[in-house]
Amino acid sequence: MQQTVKTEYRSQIHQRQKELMLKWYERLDQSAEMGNPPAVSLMISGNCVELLEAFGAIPLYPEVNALQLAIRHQSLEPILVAEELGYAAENCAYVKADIGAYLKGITPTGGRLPVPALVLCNFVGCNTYIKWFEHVAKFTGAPLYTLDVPFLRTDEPTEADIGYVVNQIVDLIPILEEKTGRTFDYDRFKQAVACSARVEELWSKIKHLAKLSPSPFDAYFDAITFMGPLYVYRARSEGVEFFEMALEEMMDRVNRGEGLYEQEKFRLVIEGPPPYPHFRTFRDMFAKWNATTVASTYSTVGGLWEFGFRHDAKKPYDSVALHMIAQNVTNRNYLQRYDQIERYIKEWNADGLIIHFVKSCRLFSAGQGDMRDYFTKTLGIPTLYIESDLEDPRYFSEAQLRNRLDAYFEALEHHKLVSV
Amino acid sequence: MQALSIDYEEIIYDLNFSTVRQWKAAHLGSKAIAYFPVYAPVEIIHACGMLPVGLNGAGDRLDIQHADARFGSFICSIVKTTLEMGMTGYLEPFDGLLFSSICDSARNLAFVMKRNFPDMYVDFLHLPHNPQARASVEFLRSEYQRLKERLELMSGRRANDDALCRSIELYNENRALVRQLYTIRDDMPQLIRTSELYALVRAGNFIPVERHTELLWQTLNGLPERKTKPRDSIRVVVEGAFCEQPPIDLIKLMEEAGCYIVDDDFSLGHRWFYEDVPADDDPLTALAESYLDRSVYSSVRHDFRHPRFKGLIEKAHRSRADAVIFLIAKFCEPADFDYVLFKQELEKEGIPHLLLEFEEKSFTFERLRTEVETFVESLLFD
Amino acid sequence: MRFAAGVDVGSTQTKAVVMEEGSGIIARALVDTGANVTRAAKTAFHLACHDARINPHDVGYVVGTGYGRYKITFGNSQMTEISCHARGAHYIFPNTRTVIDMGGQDSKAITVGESGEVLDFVMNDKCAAGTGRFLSNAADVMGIALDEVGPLSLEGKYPVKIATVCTVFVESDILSYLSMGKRPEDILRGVHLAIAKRTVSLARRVALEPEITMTGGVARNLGMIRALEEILGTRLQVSPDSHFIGAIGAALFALEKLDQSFESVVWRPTVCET
Amino acid sequence: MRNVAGIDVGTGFTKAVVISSGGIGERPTIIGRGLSKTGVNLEEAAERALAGALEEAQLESAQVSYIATTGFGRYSVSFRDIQITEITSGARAAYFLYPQTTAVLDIGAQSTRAISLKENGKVRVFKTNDKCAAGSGSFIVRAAKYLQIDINDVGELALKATSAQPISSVCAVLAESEIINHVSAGVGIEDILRGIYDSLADRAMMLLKRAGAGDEVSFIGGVATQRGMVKALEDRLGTKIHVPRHTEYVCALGAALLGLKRLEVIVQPPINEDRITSMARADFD
Repeated sequence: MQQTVKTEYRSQIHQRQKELMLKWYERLDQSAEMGNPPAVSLMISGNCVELLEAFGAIPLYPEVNALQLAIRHQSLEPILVAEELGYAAENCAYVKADIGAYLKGITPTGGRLPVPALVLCNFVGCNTYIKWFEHVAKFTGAPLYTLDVPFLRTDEPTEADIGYVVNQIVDLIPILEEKTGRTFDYDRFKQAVACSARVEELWSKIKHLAKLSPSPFDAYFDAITFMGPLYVYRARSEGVEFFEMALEEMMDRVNRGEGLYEQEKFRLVIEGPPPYPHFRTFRDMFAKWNATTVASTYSTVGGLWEFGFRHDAKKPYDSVALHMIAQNVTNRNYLQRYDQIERYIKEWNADGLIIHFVKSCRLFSAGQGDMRDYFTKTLGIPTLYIESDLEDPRYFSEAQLRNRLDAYFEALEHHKLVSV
Repeated sequence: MQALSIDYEEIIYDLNFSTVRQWKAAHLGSKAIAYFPVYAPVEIIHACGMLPVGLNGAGDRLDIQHADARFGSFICSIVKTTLEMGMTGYLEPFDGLLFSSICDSARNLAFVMKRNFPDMYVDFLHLPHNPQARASVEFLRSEYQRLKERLELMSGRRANDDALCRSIELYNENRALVRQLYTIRDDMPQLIRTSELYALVRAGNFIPVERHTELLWQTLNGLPERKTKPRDSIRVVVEGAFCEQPPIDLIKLMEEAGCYIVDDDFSLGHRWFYEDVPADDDPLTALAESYLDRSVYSSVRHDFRHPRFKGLIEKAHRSRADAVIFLIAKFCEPADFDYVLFKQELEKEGIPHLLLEFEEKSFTFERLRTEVETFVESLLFD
Repeated sequence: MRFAAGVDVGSTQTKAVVMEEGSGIIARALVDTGANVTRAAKTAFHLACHDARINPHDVGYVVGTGYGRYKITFGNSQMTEISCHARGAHYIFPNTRTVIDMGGQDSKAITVGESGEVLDFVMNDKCAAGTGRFLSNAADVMGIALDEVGPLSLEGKYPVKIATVCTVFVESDILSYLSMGKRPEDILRGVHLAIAKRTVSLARRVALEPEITMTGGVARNLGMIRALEEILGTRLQVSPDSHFIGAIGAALFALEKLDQSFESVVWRPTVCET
Repeated sequence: MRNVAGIDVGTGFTKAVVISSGGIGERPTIIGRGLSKTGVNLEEAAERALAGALEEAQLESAQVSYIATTGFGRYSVSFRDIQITEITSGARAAYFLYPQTTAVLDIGAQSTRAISLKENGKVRVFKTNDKCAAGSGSFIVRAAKYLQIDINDVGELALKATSAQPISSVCAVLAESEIINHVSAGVGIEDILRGIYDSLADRAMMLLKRAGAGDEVSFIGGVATQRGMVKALEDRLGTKIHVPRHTEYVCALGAALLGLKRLEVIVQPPINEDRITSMARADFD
């Protein structure tokens, strides 16, 4: 009795997403060839891609390259190269894959990647970013600038926090002008911020559709599809067009009552990054039980918009600063993440929470046991804690994960029966 | 003044924080603030009439029974023992906990502590990672100001500029003495063993600065009377244990195996300025500027104007070291990352190095002993 | 008369239990798993049927559980050992709220609801540290039979401190204690305490409410039970059938399938995993 | 002519080697070997191993001028003159046996070590893998036990593999579950064993690379007797490796050689009395 599980749907937006990402890699290849457009390394987390757009510069996201390598089962080789250099087993495998791939000339598409005009470390919560970009700068010889964003240690950002970041953005403008050879175009900056605001509005609407049952998409596994365009093209018209198309497609599905399965049995919230090297296998473990993710913290690494924040073309500097300080999951403090998940569970009407611990990332994972404690013991939410990695294929134990997920769903099923 | 019979090891591994309890008993109504490594503005705490106490983990004296459930695999020991101390009541003498932006694990710990101990004042300082920004001094000053106001509220005592300057001067004197002891050890390592110096300096985390300064003077004054013959040992710089502290037996083991440790970054929290903090102008600005411009480098302080690997090479040359030993806490990601660049630079300079991993809670060191002895053998028999 | 069976294929041993509707457990069998998992499952099942004096064909429903459950070719469906341990423990001790299971390669803690359902669970990860294997290794190194280490450990008055949790490295820890002249009972007491601490630390992730039932192969070790009780500060329920509890739970699920008037709790068709 | 003994007190067995210095400029020669089970009394084990070696060398114990110990029990032998770590002594022996050696790989029951050598045979860099037993010989011992194969046959069997099955687990104990899966999936035992060797060899290669080792590799330690492992390593290196015939005695031999060096220093009047007496350890060259 082979049960065929339909694990995902394919449609227009998936096609369009592929085209857009390919185009991005083509532009990077072009940049490597001619230095035009200039490329600037940037981190996904709370990124300020709007600022690069004001210089006509293209963002070079090392995480995107790393995860692309992992999804294509190409991450182990560069990781081993990095470990030979002395990186520790427990060091972030994104960094190892990225450094190893650079040294070996491996790229996800086979095209070239440019040496960045500037390695711009937007420090947004993740201390590993600082090391990562320091190492990238050392190995590539590219200049380095750290844009230091104060961690959100208070409920709201302080005046001093915003002033400090805005001040650094102003400092950064002449540096970017010098390194990219382009002048800062304030109008384009405002335009970029306006584009972002529009994309954020559309993306937020899509995320809210997952409140419906059945949800038209998976807010963890399918959200990955949106992330490329969201970070690379947010501040451009391509981004707006993509998300308009996406919202339309999702609305169509909603109108037809289409979910991922004939019957959506479980609605989940997932915390933590996905295991990219075994992405499909992992997804299938959920599909087997007709489980849909309705919200995820990972999809808010680049920005948290479903609770209402938008960039503001009237206050481009302040809103870019605010976004970096307070409106992305990585720079928000741990307890604010608990609140975020709690809201997801209540407002998105979820049955349970899956916490995916990844060995590479302490920002996400340090303290997830306490998070588990809070959700199970204080709130009584059925919570499952599992471990693997986002980039290193060696830390994925299929049999163990399957066992845990099966047991979790068995219990959840029972739980649902009992509560009915 | 009491004679040199103080058991420093007892002070630094005392889970009951007797020294803190004694101080509080002698200063009724006064508060103690514990700070997590590495760079804490102890002067501000002191100026508010409070006792700043360095949290250094629990060594091997506490079994982790609860904290493993909260912080899973791949997390360093000090994060877990700090939480464990809280969950087993050992942090009772403290009225507040202070963390700063040193690493992701410590940062998440700050907020986990906040949730689990809602009655405790827990704060988190963001120390700037971009010292070249014009606004960084002003930002850090505002951060110190925010802390000061909070502490003043707790202590009911204003820390005016005079009080701050007095505290700065006290700590300046203390740090100058520690620097002097370090210099003497560098010149004549036979006079003061590192395990002794280590315990003496680390004890400063647990006792009032005024008292610690007396003890430093006492040791310093006693050194000329010591008659110890130099041993045939290699001179090493130890790098990487700036936060979680190695067991003192491991330091002794390294010495027994034939190492003179001539510079180290142990207990950095207590001696992190390499120059006096100017105490004349606006003291909070002086402290902020000093963090940005006069503080000792470590893997958790970022200043790309002065790369850390250059700092290590300078340190090795300055102390005429034969080798560098990396002593890195298990799962300390900042130190693990730095090791890669350090290693490359050392190899360029032809300086031998060895990587050792420790946990504060370790108590048997057979494997490490073999490695250190082999390393010493490989240098001595050259 | 209708019969149902549960087969629990563990990493070291395979257990089978046959139940008869209305009368409970009528037979048990236990074999070493060995290299051929499918054969071990079949052997255990047939032995149990033989013991019950029934024809295997008379068994109306078989639920497989345990590590090798997908390799059971004759079973009707599978359940995870987590669901089965909760169910089995609840059957034997209805007041059970927490199950601590210590097997050969893994340990788990399960919070159990009033009807025997799983509310929450945790398992050890990726490393055999602190599992039953740790004990059998210690026994090997010391040249003491496995079923003697528990009782002997109870005589230890000055337990040694065990530095490692690695099942392989503990060998050299033990050897060096032996060479230091430490008494075997003190070493074993240290080993038991080390495992107990690790297990309790794992179990604290769930609510850990009494009554606590201990299951799995290690539950036969009195030294381990005492060590756990000491650290938990509470008594443990232990059944003489402790190592059969997974199979009993599986058989209980199978019984439900016999009679559809029972609410089907979980029903999964057999899925070929390979 | 002087006789020097090296005693390697290991966790399982204690090995002793007696060498004779030969004439000036001549290579020392091995004149006796002895073996004993270590057990709990390390000193006694060392005495028994040494007695065996002396018997083979037809010497009285008084005819041995110097005794160097190595291995985990090196400090437990009260009649030693000096103790040396097994890394230093293993490297020295490999260099003695194969002077062209640039790297020594030592895989024992519980640890794997890679040592790169300088041109004169001194240890340059060494890397050890002893956090977890995953990369060590006990991995094979366990697999053999589980698959019910004599440990001595494992190496040969693996050579017959046609399609090696990868082992991904990081824990030597949990790897057994993977082996179970392979077995029940009908994978041949040879292919499983080869997979285990591949996994070990990959870990060893990583250590060799991290130690910056050259191409001339000498392979010592208990696992070096297993041809399957030798083959897996040679495949990866693309070149032959040196395996000493009596690999279990290598560290004892190295200790003896270093002891001899030390003896040569002592018999000449020390240049600096102070230095020698105050030294924590001796200068061998």
